Amino acid sequence: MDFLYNYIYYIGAFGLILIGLYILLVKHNLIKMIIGLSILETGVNLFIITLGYLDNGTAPIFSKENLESNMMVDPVPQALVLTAIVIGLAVLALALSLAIRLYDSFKTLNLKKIKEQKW
Amino acid sequence: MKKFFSLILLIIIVVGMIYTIHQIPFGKNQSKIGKYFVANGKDETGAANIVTSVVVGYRSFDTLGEVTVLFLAAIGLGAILTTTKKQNHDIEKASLILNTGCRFLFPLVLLFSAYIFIHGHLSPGGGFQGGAVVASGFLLIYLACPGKRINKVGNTISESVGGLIFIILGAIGLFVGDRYFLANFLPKGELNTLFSAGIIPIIYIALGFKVGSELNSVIDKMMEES
Amino acid sequence: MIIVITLLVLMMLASAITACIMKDLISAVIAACVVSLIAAVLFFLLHAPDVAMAEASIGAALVTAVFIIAIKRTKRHEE
Amino acid sequence: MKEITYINPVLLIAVPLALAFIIPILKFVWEKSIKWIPVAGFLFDLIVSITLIPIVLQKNIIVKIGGTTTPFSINLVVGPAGLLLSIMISLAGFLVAIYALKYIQEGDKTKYHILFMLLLTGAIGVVLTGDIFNLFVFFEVLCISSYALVGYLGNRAGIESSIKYLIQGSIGSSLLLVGIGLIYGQYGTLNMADLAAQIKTADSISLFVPMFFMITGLGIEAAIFPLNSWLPDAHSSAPSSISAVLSGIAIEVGLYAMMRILFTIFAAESFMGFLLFLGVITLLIGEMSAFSQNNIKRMLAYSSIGQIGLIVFAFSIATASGLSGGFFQMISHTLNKALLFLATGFMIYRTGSMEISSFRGLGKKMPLTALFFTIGTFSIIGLPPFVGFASKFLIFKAALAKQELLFIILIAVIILTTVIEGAYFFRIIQTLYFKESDDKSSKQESAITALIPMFIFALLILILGIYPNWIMKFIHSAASELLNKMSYLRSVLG
Amino acid sequence: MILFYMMIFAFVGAFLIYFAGKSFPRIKEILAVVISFLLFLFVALLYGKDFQINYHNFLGFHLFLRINMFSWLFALTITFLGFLSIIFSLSYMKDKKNNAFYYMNMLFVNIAMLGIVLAGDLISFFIFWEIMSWSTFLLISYKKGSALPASMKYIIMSIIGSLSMLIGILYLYDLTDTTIISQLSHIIRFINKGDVIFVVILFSIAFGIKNAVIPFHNWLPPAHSEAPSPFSAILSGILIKMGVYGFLLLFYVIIGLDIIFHLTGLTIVLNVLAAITIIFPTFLAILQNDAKRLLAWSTVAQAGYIFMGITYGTELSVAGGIFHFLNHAIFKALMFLAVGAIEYRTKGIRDLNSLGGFIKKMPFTFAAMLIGAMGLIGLPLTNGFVSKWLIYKTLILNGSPFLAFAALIGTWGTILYSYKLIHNIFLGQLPAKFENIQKAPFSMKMPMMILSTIIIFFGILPGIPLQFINKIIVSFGYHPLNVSLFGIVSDSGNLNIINILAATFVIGVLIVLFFRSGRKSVRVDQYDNYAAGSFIPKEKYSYTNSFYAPLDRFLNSFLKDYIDIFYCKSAALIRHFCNGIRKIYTGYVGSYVMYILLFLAVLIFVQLNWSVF
Repeated sequence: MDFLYNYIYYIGAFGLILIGLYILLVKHNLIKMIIGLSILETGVNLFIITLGYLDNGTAPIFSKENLESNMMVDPVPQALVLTAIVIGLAVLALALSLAIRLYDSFKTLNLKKIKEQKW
Repeated sequence: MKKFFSLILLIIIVVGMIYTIHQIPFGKNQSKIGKYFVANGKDETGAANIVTSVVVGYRSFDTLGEVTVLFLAAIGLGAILTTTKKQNHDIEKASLILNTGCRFLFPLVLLFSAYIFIHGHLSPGGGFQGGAVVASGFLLIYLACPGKRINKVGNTISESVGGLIFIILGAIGLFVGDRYFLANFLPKGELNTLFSAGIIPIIYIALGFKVGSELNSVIDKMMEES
Repeated sequence: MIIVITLLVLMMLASAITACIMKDLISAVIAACVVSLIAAVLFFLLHAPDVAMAEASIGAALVTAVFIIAIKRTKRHEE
Repeated sequence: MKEITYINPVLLIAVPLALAFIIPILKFVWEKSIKWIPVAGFLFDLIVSITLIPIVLQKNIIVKIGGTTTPFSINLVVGPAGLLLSIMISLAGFLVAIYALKYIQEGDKTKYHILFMLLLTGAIGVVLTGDIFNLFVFFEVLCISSYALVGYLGNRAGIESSIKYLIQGSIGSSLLLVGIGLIYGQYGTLNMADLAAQIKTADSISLFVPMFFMITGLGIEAAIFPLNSWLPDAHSSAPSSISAVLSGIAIEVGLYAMMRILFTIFAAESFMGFLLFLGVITLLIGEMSAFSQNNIKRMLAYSSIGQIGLIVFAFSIATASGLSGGFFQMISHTLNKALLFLATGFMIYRTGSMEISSFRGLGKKMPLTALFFTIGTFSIIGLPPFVGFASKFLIFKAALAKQELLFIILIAVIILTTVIEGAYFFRIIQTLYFKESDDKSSKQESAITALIPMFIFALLILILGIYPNWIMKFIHSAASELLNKMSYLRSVLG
Repeated sequence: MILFYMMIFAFVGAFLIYFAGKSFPRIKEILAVVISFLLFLFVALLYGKDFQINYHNFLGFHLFLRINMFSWLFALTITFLGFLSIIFSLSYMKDKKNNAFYYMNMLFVNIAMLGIVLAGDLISFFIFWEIMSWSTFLLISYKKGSALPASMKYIIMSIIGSLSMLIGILYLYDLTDTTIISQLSHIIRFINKGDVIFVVILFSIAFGIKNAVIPFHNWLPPAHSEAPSPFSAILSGILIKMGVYGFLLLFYVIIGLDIIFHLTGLTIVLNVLAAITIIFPTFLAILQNDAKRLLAWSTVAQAGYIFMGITYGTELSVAGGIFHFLNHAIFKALMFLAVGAIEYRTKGIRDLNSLGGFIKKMPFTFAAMLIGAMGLIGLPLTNGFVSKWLIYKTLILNGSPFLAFAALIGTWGTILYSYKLIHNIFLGQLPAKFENIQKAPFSMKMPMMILSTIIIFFGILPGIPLQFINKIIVSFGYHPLNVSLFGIVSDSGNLNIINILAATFVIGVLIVLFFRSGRKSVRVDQYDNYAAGSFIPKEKYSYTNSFYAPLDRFLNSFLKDYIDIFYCKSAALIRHFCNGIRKIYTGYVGSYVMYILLFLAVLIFVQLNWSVF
């Protein structure tokens, strides 16, 4: 139980990173690879948030009731992840638009068949 | 074979990470800067939501970069997609229920998003989340009424002006008070009230508009193609 | 509580694997969307409501929409 | 001591950003002026950067952003090294923007100019920032705009290269982010100086793993050997003005970021020996791959890999003179490669082909362009009196000053690569001047707006080649800033 | 500062030619002649000066220009030959299109060589060396077509050489903390032998490549034969002698007599190389059918003599080497110019088998070529005789019979190929298509005339150049030779041209008398004869075809340029390998991702397992 408590989030995050990278390594459909990227990014975000967790902590927001500051979880990873999520969205959108254009030009999304640029 | 090899590689990488994780016990960790922000954030910036005070206050330069990234994505998407030749699709009409439902929901979604980014310094949420909600509202309309398009000029202007407000507010900070970029030069106000936290709500509102219109233009460009 | 979290994580990983093996890209995207959604829940459980909101609205909703638009425009099935 | 007033260096980033944000509005108001905006923006940056030189030579400028207390808010640390690169970036940006006035004819020009500006602004952000996550954000600005610009022309090659670049680049950013996360988890701070103060030197595995992650992430943009597969595709498919910037600026900025992290944060001297080999291998692979290319832009791209390898080698010597050599080589590579790509751009534009064999007789048809191209090639091979000689000279000198057998062997390898380099570059020169072309059409010189930047680059190559001493003081202080961890710490943390 | 201003003036002049040539076509030729003449004049006026100046500061190195007797002699030769070949170019280049480019590079080469000999420190030596390399490259490629691979070969060899020299310079700098030649010569004795040998090897690669010592000679024959003829003259006459200058500088000025000849094995190796360089190219020269390629191989062989002279290391041999450098510059330039004149008039034909009988059409050129060939062979009363005499004598006196024998064989071979050259071009039958050939123009004749005069002049009065050479070897630390106006006086035998003159005169008179006493020759028409009732085809009849056929057949089977073949094979191998290496960029993203993760995983794995970093 203790082990689970300590590691379950890390397991989730590393699992996502592993699966994302695995998709990127093995799959050759472009959309699939982009899905892999998105999973990878989610994993990284989860990992960073996990770093800032505090046992029995509260969200880093002061309200009328909660003015106690020393049990708040670390706000910095949250700020970082907020940024990272948006950046991830930007990259994904760009990647998908490129995928559309790629399909227009090559009529396939199989990257094994798209090898004009090599050597 | 390749899959097996890939798995071995990935497992090595993960093992490396696990070794490092041992240094970071879960749930015990409170970082130096995190402690500082939690302790002093509300006094220095006046925002009740410490994440907001970090995102728009201490680390607002990151946020500027982040907004730029989003801007870039919208622009880059446009640059890449404009060069395609337009194809004619027969537009499928959505059902009446969906249509009406969306039209009904749309103002509510916008209102909600406005709430989110106006109260960014008080409660969870802020410019990004609000902007994303705006975009999903427009997405609803796109799905429900396939012919409808956003006003490009208005969208572009709100996109640009949002970014400009951010930078100009930052630059004003160079001339007042402590003279640093993105200084919070307005009065902090009382904690947990709407008019508090100086420039943070203004920036977040500008960001809300900017992010919303950028995401809109992203969706617009993508939809234009389909 | 810990059981719930464990289940959530396992579900998340399972849907990630589903996203990996699905030949139908729309299904894969939906699975990825589920990953994001569960991640958002986990964010919330980790006391990060801001991030949870962002992940839910951006990661789960917008990204999925963009994916689906792109798949509509290209090919639905992996080859 | 009297406080000297200077222009706040944050404007180096803020002004181009603001200008980039204005451009979409300008499109509705005054469309003609758009293409001058990058010119104006980078001219501003250039002037501001140059005025900062005398101040920075005395002490680093610490710019506080979003807060006054140092490790908690973001800093820009404008030291000699950062300023040197920022000058190079704004110089290249300024000249390439002038070049693009006429060169960019297709696609959505407004978007081109925005992307171009943001690309270089991101680069300036990367070199000036003193915060590790801020570095990541600006790195993303740099990367995403380059993805978009590589695919800007919308042709098959561009789209294919762009998507490949994007996939590798995003993996790199994710790895970088993981590395940042691992570091943050252990030390609870993101400020580079603060991190450096807590990490005396990299010794335990828990430090090495984040370091490897960050090196891999940054190494992808820096195009170190096994991580550089995107480079030949991307650089050869982008519009030539962009290739000039990507080759001349982007990879060097990536390398600078990597070196900054290695030297300042981790102080990983034991790792430098490995980088030494990596640099030489990169050099070897790049030059060997370039050797039998027929596509000129691809050849230049591979040559960039080689040059980056040389810079990595120079930095990994990890002495003051080695770092000076590395910085000098960066400058020389920026000038050379930008010039070569710009000249190539118009040569391709006129002949309509990237095959080297189609450039026959261009020495007659576009004499000035060909002359500038020749100067660029001579310089990049390292022939005196051009700037490439000075930089290679410094690197050799620094390597030999170590007086170890290892360095002599590595230098022998470098000589081999230089010979290969000479072989393929001189082949182009022969094609330009000494092969008759089939068609006898008259002169078709490049546009004057393209010739001016080329001329300035060529002039700089020549002047810096003859009088390298003029910038040596600056380069020395840049090198000692990068090498000397403690002075960096003191300047930031007070 | 006069030296510095001179260099600046020359560089500015070179650029001026290029840009003036664009707008005023005529002026560039005048400018080129005037500038090269002024350079010659400047250098000549510097006679006897000995000083050095610091003209520039390059990356913390002080760059010096320096003049003394040693560099003065070389500088004078350079500017003189440069001037003559530019005059020769006036008509040679008349109908070429962008000859402004040619003249500019021609001046560049001259200035760069001037810079090399005037350099007072190794850095500026290297800089000028490189400028010389690339401008030579541009000039060799000038004639396009088959010149391109030739210049490619040249520049690649040249880069290898110059880079190894750069390493040598920097290595030396690390040991001694200086690059200034005059200081180096003092400090060098404190360095251990191993380092000195290492430096010598590095420099020898560079100088050996320029000087075409045997394992590095393969660039020379194609480059010489494909370059424009006036430039071939410079190339063969002085440019490759920059290697000689370098060797002299390294051995005698920098390292010094007392060290260099105590390095065991070094001189033996160099001498053997020199002997091979004499024999092997001589016989290759005999086999050539291209006039310029023949001369090119002959240049390699003669460079071997010079190399032999300067590496042998006695007063006589060094003096002989330097003198032979001077002589070779003169007569080889003359021969290249003569061939150039033929080439100019025949519109580019250099194939020996299709020429012949030009003695009637171009008598002046024939005379020049004859004198040049005599000098090359080393007949008495020409300058070549004296220098070869010096070298032979020292070889025999100091008990090196094998080297002397090699030199002798070289001379026999020289006779064979010189005769082949003269015979195939000027004697025999005139092919019908050259019936209307004209004499060489004046601007070609003038340099040839001057050079021929000098050959005879130095041949009769060797004392004049030997005076200068004497001063040089004294500055190297040798005892002075006892030189008189007509020869050399030494313990083991004197050389006196007066005696030889008398003997030659007597023999000449005897020969004339002998021929006068015989029957008169009868002239018949070329085609007026039969062979078994049928006409002999015209081509068969011209007996200049396959001149040394038996020798050819004998040598051809086993005398090839194996070294060149080796280089070409290894270049092809490298090319093949390079082509293979770039296949790692497969074009498939999956493999690229694999590289990235492999890199990361290997780093982590290595560190986890072995903690190497």
